[in-house]
Amino acid sequence: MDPLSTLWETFFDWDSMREALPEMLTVGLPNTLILAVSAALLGSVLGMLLAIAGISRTRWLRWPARVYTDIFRGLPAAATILLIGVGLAPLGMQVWGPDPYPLGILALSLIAAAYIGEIFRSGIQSVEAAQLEGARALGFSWGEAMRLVIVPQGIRRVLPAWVNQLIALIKDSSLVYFLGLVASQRELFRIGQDYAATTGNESALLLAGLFYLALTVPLTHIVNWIDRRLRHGRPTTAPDDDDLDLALPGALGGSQR
Amino acid sequence: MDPLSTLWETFFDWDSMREALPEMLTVGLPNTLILAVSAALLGSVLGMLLAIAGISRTRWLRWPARVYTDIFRGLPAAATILLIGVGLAPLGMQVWGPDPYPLGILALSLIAAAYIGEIFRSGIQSVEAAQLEGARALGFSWGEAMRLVIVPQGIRRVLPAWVNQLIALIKDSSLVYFLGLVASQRELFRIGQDYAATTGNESALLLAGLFYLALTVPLTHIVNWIDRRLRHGRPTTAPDDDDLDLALPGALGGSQR
Amino acid sequence: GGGTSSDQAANPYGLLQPGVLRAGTLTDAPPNVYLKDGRFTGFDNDLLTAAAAKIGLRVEFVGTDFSALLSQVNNRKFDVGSSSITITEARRKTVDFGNGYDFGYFGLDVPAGSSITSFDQLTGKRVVVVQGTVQDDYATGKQLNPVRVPDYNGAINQLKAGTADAWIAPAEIGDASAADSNGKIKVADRLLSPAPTAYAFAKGNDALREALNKALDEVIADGTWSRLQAQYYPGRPVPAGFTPGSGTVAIPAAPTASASAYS
Amino acid sequence: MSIDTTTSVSLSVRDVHLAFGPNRVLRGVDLEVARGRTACVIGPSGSGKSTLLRTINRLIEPDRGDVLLDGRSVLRDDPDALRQRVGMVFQQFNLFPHMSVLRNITLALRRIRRLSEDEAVAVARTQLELVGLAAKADARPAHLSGGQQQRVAIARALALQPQVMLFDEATSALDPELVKGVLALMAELSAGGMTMVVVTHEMGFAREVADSVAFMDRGVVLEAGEPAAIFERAEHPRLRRFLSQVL
Amino acid sequence: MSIDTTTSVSLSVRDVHLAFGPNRVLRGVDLEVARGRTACVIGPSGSGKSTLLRTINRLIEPDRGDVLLDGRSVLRDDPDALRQRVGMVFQQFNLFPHMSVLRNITLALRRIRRLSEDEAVAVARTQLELVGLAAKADARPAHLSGGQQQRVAIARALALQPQVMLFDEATSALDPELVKGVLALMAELSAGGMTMVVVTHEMGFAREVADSVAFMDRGVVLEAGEPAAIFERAEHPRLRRFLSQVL
Ligand SMILES: Nc1ncnc2c1ncn2[C@@H]1O[C@H](COP(=O)(O)OP(=O)(O)OP(=O)(O)O)[C@@H](O)[C@H]1O
Ligand SMILES: Nc1ncnc2c1ncn2[C@@H]1O[C@H](COP(=O)(O)OP(=O)(O)OP(=O)(O)O)[C@@H](O)[C@H]1O
Ligand SMILES: [Mg+2]
Ligand SMILES: [Mg+2]
Repeated sequence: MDPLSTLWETFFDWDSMREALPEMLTVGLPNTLILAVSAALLGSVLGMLLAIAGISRTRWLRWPARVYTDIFRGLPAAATILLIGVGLAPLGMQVWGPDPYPLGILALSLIAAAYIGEIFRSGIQSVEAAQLEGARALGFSWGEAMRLVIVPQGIRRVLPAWVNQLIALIKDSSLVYFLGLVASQRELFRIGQDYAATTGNESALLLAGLFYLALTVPLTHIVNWIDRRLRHGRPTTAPDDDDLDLALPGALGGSQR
Repeated sequence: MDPLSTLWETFFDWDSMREALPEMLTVGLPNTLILAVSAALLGSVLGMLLAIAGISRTRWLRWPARVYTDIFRGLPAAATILLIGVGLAPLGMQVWGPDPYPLGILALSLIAAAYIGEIFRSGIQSVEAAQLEGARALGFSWGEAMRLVIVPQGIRRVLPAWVNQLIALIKDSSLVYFLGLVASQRELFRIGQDYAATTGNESALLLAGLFYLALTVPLTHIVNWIDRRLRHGRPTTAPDDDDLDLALPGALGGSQR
Repeated sequence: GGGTSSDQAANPYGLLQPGVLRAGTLTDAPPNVYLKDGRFTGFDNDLLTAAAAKIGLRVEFVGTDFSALLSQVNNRKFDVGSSSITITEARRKTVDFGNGYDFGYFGLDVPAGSSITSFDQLTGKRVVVVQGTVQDDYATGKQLNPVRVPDYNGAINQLKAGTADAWIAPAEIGDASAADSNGKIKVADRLLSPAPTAYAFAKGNDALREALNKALDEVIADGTWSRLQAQYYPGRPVPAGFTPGSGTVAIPAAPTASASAYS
Repeated sequence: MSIDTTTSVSLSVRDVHLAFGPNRVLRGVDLEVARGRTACVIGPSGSGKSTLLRTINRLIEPDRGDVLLDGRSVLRDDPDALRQRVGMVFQQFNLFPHMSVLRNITLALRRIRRLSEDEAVAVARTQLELVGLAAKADARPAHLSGGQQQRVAIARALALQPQVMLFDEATSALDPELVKGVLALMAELSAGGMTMVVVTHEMGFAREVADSVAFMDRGVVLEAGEPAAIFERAEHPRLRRFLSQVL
Repeated sequence: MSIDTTTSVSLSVRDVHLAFGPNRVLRGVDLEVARGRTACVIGPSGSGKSTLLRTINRLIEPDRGDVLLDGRSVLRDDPDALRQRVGMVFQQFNLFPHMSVLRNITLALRRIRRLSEDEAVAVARTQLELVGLAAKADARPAHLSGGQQQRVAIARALALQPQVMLFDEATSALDPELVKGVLALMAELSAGGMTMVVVTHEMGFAREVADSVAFMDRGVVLEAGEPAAIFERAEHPRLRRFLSQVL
């Protein structure tokens, strides 16, 4: 057998994929979604709080946010998940039994929050000081000005980077595996990995990748679409002039050079 | 024994840590640095190209960038590394022998570029169109205007998010393991994991985490410091007034409310 | 790789590097395969080193993840896979196996206060296994719906935290873990593993496979196999039905006596 | 515009000092504006006019000195409550680029004045009508001309019906017709009892609109008085030189 | 300023049309400026003045019509080369906020004019001196007053010694003294052979500076001619109404 066809078989063996498909659809996909969606929600909310704390002038907010971010971003995800999963397991056992998901989601959220916090912070800090002045001169409190004027502008600027983190989260959801999963709790990657381990063929892993793509590509494009809509106010038929080399957002209409 | 001391033993066993320390220092640290630094450089350069292509008005640049980003961000890192590591192995074998580092660095860079590209893109797109007009009116070509005026402003806005990705990269460097490492090629996480496996407790893993912190925390603070310097032009003694609740960058001096 | 006759002569086994046997293994699965003091060791790896020496090859070990091991063997990134790989039908589709060289006992570890005393009592219990191991195969085959963890530490953590009722471990690991647990974990039962383990080769790499099979018989005959058994599995008897290698060589007696625990 | 004259207030700025680092921008500014009156502040570029306006509504806290509304120091009050009474139009407009023109105006009406959506939109449309921009209600600020942006900024501030208005170069981007319009609007507001401080470098405008004029130079008010006195009988040589340059 | 008169050029705008979506902003604009002369464009807010300037240096491509320098269409040339000959001062200044004032000016000198660092700094300092901002060379634009920013924008454009200058409300944030200063500067430039188009709503300024005046309304030039003719003998009723509002 020539090397190329061996390679092909290793990653693109349709039979292996077909075999793994039903389990991925019925078990892996829902589990990945549960983990990723809950952690994305919780992580984004926590991330926003961290971002706000991180730009506060009160060092009693700024420093804890900094330390939190440094630690949860710096430690290997596996170690964090283990620390939380093992450390809080006795507590978790009493509250919801041996299910590793609640603690797994908690750990994933705490990690994601550290990253998302930095993304939001960079967006918010990039909004001109004049905007805050404008809002405060109208009589808005600092909090309202942030919420209504600064944060919305800041977040929009970093939506693509935020999507990065959501995608990373979808993939990191496979790390709950460190807490021990029964067969029905395995998510996409784990199922792919198990097939790879039992057959020695990586096609199921690639199939998991295709599932990821089926989740992440639409996510990216939906957010990009929202992004564009927010930038331009209402749906505009974006000019697509191949002879023009510039497409900055908010660029004046007409054709520019 | 109570759960707390179990936790303590599992993660904070000084003997295990002391045992792993020399190897982490002499083998793991340099390897992690080699992998992460090379991939960070290559990934950031590729990411910049992707970002520029992604905002181009030429769909022949925009679409390939989009597809590239979607795929390399969407696939599980393990699958991408294996695909590249195994797929290009025959080629690599001829050029540099069985060393998995070159292909590992390539794969890590290609993945990182997809993420970094989106981060840079969001930063660049957040720069007002008026800035491009200002630069082009002076006679700068589109490329020069981007390079000298738009990109520098855009990148500065997303430096914290970029640091996110560098940190992720330091940690993802452990994935080259999938390509097969001889003992002297192992990086921090692998060494921690191996000690954890042979000693039966996770302390060495936590030690690897501490090494990560020792890399990522200074990185974060150096970049934040550069960020602040760039924002304000020259070093200013940042006011740290606890009774004030606002610290937007570029905010007017004096004390604001 | 080219196919000129001089190549053939210099590199009769079609190795990546003539004279060097590149073996894919794991770094974190003692006592079978692991890394200690910067050296790859464990029963399987030491045996492989001895066998390779018989045909004039130096072994270079590389550690990887089990899920990535066999595919890289098949793609000839590694000449051989050595990681207590149990021969299964599914894996035969990807790689070829040499002759079996080892067997295993399962140990059943339970928390100190547990009422479980044998493998028969596991139905309906939360049983933990390390993913992809023979124990995993066994538990899954028995419809035990096991909790899978990535490594032994994960399993021990589960028992200690009380999130699992029992752990099916390789007997030696189970014993050691119970001994190290300050009385929190005890060994409840033992069982002989059904399938032998073997080295994996790329499909069609028959020259190497057959050469190593022959070398394996030699290291069994010269007592290396028995010595390594005694070194890594002290006190573990060889079960009656098991014959390592081609089955045509006699096994010299192990240097130490067998323990009665294995009944 | 229906501002109750009983709510109109007087404004005093007393010896206000402010430095940006080593740059002493305000060096003891005094300014008195009686209830319902309009004071114009003129002076060279960089003399501290915009900075003075910012200290009045406490966007910047003065290093020293005091600002009084009806004799009561604002420095001890809640700054948010203060700013709800003191409207401001910025030299650079500071419109919110991510909102339509209409929402730029309704945002504060709804969130601060607590009007319903419908009420807020009605008020905003009235204001836009007043500045001749009813047609641009749904546009984003970036799609407006300079003068249109300035008018939105004026409409946004006036919609909140403040007691005191601070205009920073409120007509710098407006053509003569619009300047006339804004002038008429301000006369009306002033008649309605609103107290105003207007920074301007258009002397014709100052002469028309002001009840009093203050001339600032390098962070101090060099001379202040009735427009006639300032423009025709200026005493300070610096002011005379300044006025001699008017086209 | 040492602009060689032999390099001065004439400017013609011919029947330029431009629409932003449904909004037809320019609807057939014609404008002629002879070599070394200054044309002022006046007109109500939103009439398309800024947009017209942008089409002249091709920041926006017209939908129809042509722009000629010395009778040669610019639409067929390299736009970058064109813009090196045509300087522009924006209504909103468009300074680069991440650079010091000095670097705002030296950037193009070094990268486009290919001056050495030292030469560029020398030229920039001379220009800053000219607009009275030598002391602010190291400040960031955000730390400048409105008038200071505008002067930096003027200095930045002039430092490149273009053949044609487009000023969009070049004095809107300047006090009367500075306006006089800019006027003097422009007279000098004009004497040096520079061709200029100045959008302004200060009629006094237009009268002083212009060799010819064009009145724009709703995307067309309604009337154009000598300043005296326009300001004293305006024919079009719309222009008369417009001028009647000047304070
Ligand atoms: N990017 C844009 N997208 C859509 N419409 C625009 C855009 N820029 C300007 N306009 C519209 O074009 C018209 C002319 O704008 P322009 O800026 O040329 O006016 P102007 O004559 O310079 O006015 P002003 O004196 O107020 O600066 C205005 O109605 C404006 O709303
Ligand atoms: N945020 C700041 N940091 C440092 N200096 C500043 C800042 N803002 C303003 N300044 C300086 O303070 C001085 C006064 O500025 P201000 O904006 O009050 O002037 P102004 O009188 O409004 O001028 P203009 O008529 O040009 O708008 C100027 O020299 C300016 O450079
Ligand atoms: Mg000002
Ligand atoms: Mg304009």
